Amino acid sequence: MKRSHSPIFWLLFGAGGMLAALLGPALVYVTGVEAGGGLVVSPRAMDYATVHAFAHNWLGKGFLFFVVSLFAWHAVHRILCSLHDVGIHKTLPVKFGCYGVAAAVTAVSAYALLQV
Amino acid sequence: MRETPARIVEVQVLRYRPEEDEKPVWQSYAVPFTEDMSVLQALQFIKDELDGSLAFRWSCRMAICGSCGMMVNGKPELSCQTFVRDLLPGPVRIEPLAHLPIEKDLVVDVEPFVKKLESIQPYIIPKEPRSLEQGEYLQTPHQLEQIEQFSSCINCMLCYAACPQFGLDPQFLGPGVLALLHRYNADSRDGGRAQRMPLLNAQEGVWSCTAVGYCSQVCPKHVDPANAVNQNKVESAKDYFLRFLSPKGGRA
Amino acid sequence: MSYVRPMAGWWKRDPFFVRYMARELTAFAVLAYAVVLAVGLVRLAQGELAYNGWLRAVQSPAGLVMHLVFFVSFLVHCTSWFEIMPKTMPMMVLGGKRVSAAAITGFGTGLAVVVTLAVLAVARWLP
Amino acid sequence: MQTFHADVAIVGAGGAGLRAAIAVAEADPKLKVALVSKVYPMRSHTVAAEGGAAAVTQAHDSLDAHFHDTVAGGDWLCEQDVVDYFVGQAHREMVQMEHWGCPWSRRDDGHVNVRAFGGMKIERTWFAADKTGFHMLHTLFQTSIKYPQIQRFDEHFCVDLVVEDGRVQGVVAIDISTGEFTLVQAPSVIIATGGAGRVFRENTNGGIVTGDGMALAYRHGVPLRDMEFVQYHPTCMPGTGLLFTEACRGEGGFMLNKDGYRYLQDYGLGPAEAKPRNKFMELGPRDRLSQAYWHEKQKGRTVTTRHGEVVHLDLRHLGEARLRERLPQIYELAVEYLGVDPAKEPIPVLPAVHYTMGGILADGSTAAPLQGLYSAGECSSVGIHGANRLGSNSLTELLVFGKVAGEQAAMNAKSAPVIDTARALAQAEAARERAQSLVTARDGTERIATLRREMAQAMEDGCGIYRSADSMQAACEKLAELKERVRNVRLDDTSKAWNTEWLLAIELGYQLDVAQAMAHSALERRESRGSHQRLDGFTERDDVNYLKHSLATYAGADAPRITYSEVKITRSPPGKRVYGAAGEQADAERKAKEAAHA
Ligand SMILES: Cc1cc2nc3c(=O)[nH]c(=O)nc-3n(C[C@H](O)[C@H](O)[C@H](O)COP(=O)(O)OP(=O)(O)OC[C@H]3O[C@@H](n4cnc5c(N)ncnc54)[C@H](O)[C@@H]3O)c2cc1C
Ligand code: SF4
Ligand code: F3S
Ligand code: FES
Repeated sequence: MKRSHSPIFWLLFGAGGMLAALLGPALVYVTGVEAGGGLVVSPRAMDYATVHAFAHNWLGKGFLFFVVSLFAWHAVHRILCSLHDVGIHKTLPVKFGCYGVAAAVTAVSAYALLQV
Repeated sequence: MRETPARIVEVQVLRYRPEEDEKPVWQSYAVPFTEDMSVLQALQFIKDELDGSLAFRWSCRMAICGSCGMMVNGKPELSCQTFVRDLLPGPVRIEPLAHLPIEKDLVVDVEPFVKKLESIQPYIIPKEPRSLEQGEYLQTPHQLEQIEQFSSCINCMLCYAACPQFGLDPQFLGPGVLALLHRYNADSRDGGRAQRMPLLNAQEGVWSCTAVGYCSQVCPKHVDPANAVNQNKVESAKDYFLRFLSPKGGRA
Repeated sequence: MSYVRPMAGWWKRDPFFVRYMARELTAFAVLAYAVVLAVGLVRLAQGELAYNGWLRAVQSPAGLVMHLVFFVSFLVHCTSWFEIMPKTMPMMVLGGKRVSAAAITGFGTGLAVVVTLAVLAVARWLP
Repeated sequence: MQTFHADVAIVGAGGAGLRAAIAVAEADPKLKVALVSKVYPMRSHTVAAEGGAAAVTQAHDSLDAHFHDTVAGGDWLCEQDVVDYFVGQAHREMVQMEHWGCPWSRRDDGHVNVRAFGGMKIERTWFAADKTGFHMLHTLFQTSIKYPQIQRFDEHFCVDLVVEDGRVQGVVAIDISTGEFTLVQAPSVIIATGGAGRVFRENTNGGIVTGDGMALAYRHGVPLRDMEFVQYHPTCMPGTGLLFTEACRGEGGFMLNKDGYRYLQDYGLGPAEAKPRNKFMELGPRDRLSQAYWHEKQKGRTVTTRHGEVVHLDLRHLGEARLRERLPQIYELAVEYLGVDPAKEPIPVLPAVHYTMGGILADGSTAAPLQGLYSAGECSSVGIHGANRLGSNSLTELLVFGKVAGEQAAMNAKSAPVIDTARALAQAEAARERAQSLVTARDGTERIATLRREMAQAMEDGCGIYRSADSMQAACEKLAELKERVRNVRLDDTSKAWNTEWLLAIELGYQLDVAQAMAHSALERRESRGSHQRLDGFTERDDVNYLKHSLATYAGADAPRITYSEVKITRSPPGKRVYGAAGEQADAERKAKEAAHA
């Protein structure tokens, strides 16, 4: 039987999934649900100054890069499987489409972070 | 000790007679119900008294031979271990195991499963040879525990009826066979891992599994095949990346 | 000779499958959220004005609703992720006893709670 | 008709058939094996064996002790030279199973563990939790996959043997999934089709245990030996007959009557002690325990339930943890099928038919008196069980004699003359026509299930734990009537693929023949020995007239002919068969005598 290349994508899927499970709810809460702050989080949390400072720092850059790109890789791998589940099978174009989105998100966020 | 039947239960059976039916049809039977009647006994009543042409497999009646799996009210079950009293008031709906080709009535095609089972080298490939005169290999209870659960598989294929990924791709080795493969790989006496790795590594090996997990839920013997499949994804991934480093992992 | 039943609509057949599909669908929220963040990063790189525009969009009613959907999806993802975790791990023995599936799930979920509280704490009492 | 040429054809892929197949493959890799089974190998009834397999293992045990337990257990109707061979090979076969991967239960030091079993003086029963047969069967099946020369014919139902020039030349089988016929030509045939317990009403056996192979050989003139000896297992589930393994008692379970009294002490098995002691009380042999139940029932000291009179198997004092570790399957069976939690309540049990001691006449090397034919396993009477089998001897028998049968068949195949294909084919065609006429005859009126039920009831009434001439005579007459009526069966199913009703009809024919051999052998044995106990003036063992094997020879529509043959006694002259304290004393006396001799 032919060796599958799934391990590459599966590892990205797993890492992103773990990150999303541990950090996801809190991040969504801070960056979206309560982006204005006041209730639980500080009103300054999503200020340009705060966020810029965070993204300027190399540790911060790394964190943001991994979160954004791994979330994307996690998600597209799962979506690819779901498409298979509903009868859209993993042909080359479908795979390119899915993984392409994650690659784009990765590239864009890397580029943006380098600019900050 | 024939007791007077308390009541009649309707049993609906999905029937398929290859020599006359284009596709399966439902047929309904009235079965007198007794308190300790299993679904298998209900079918036996139908076959003995109402309709001798109904085909289904069974033998041990004690949930160990693995013959009598079928869908009971939509769930994969061993019919000898499923009791009509738990399904009242009915009707009880019985279908052949899902995802498997129907040969006749409740009889599904087992051959592809057996072929897969044969393909995984399901026997000890000794790590170190030992003659009979040297006696048994030593194996501690702890080492035994590593395989005991996975060696309890009765090949009933309920997990195949539970696994949609098998339904979508019948080439998938599937939970039961992969559990058995793991049982040998994890055996302290076995050294055949490298020979079995290519099977795990394939798309039809562990990589078709999307961790649905229903296989383990329906397994009547607590084999936990989902665990066997998914922990081997880690093994397969290691094999994928480390094959260039270690001489053993290298074979595709 | 033998008859193969169709698979169409299989995920509606069993409540277990419905739950599985719900779990898989969280991926769309995760992807969307990743894109929202990526856009945010681009806007951040473009300067304060651009970033504030993004932030306003996030805070708009539509943005809020969207994030509420994300939030619920992430919670579903989080619980289902740790629920399946025992299946992905080799047998673990602690003190001579096999670690139960419930313990593994409990540990993972507990860890997620701790991390969540930590993030919220940082966001509340910014340095 | 498909034809297939093999060197050895094996009918039956249970423990015995699989072990034989591997033995052929290992004897000579060039030999082709056809392994025919009406179910997939792992469904064979060996799968249901729970307790374990005996082999002398501990330092303070001896082959001699296993020999004496077996011979006395069989009430001296054993072939003693064969028993000697058997106990000598047992351990080696167990180790072989271990090397093949069988997950035997272990001691902390990594060695295989052994447990106590009924009628065995010293713990020597190897076990894999309480799923020993299951693990053995799957290990054998999976190991057999290693040998490409073993060609399996799964779900092929054997309908006849091909016999030409006084030699067996092959078998004819139906491919169940298509209804087509296959002729497997082979100069050696091994029958390994298991027991015949389902001719009785309440039994521990699977639906496939219908004595097919016995009937096949019998119809070709091979006598069935010692068929009157049918074992009742004392601890079975009321209603279904499902087994609670003897290991329940080996682990320390008690048998209680309705007053909570350990009644076995009243039947020469005492004294009652708190801890299990080998060959005492609950660890007495099965025939004695089943007989004790019968007496308790007569005395009104059993508990009346919906499914008849029961006694109690009490495991409560063992505690849930130990029960779950050592008897997990028993635990589940009790909870699921009976709604009884064995850690909290005693389990209701009663005796049910379990094992057929007799079978196809075989010499010590498994050969039948028909050139080229061998038999192994429960269908075979190689002579080690005598009038009562000891628990855990039978799984070992599958291995020891499965291997012998394989080796003998391999040897025979290499020297056998060439087979005449045309004549074999003609026979196979005739067999096909006979089988198919069951489906095509449309003017019948009898239902299979009715006949089967009447047969099982007749056997239970006539050849139960205790027997009398009247009851056995009645059974014989009923069987003769049923053999008439079975010709008038009408099937609902006339299709070809998966016509299981057709197979049931053929099986019923086999069962009636085997039942007749049992009932007539029983009627003719005018003594009580082992599992054959009479109430009508023949209540004692009679070594003068009946220290003999019975042989039932097929006589077509007529009743079988019953003759007798000598029992091979080498070193254990018939003694008193006693257990408990009396047994201990008898053992000591025997030892002293042997010492004096030496
Ligand atoms: C519930 C239970 C528990 C037991 N526990 C123990 C125990 O603890 N220890 C012990 O020593 N013994 C035990 N025994 C006894 C022992 O398990 C059996 O005697 C033994 O397994 C029989 O094995 P076998 O290979 O002879 O036959 P089986 O395993 O019954 O196999 C028979 C084979 O023949 C095939 N066959 C039959 N008829 C045909 C046909 N017409 N055409 C084609 N194929 C056919 C079947 O498909 C099957 O493959 C137990 C028995 C039972 C019922
Ligand atoms: S893993 Fe469980 S469900 Fe699957 S075949 Fe084995 S026993 Fe049956
Ligand atoms: S249900 Fe199927 S997808 Fe995997 S976890 Fe079980 S094999
Ligand atoms: S009949 Fe054997 S598992 Fe149900």
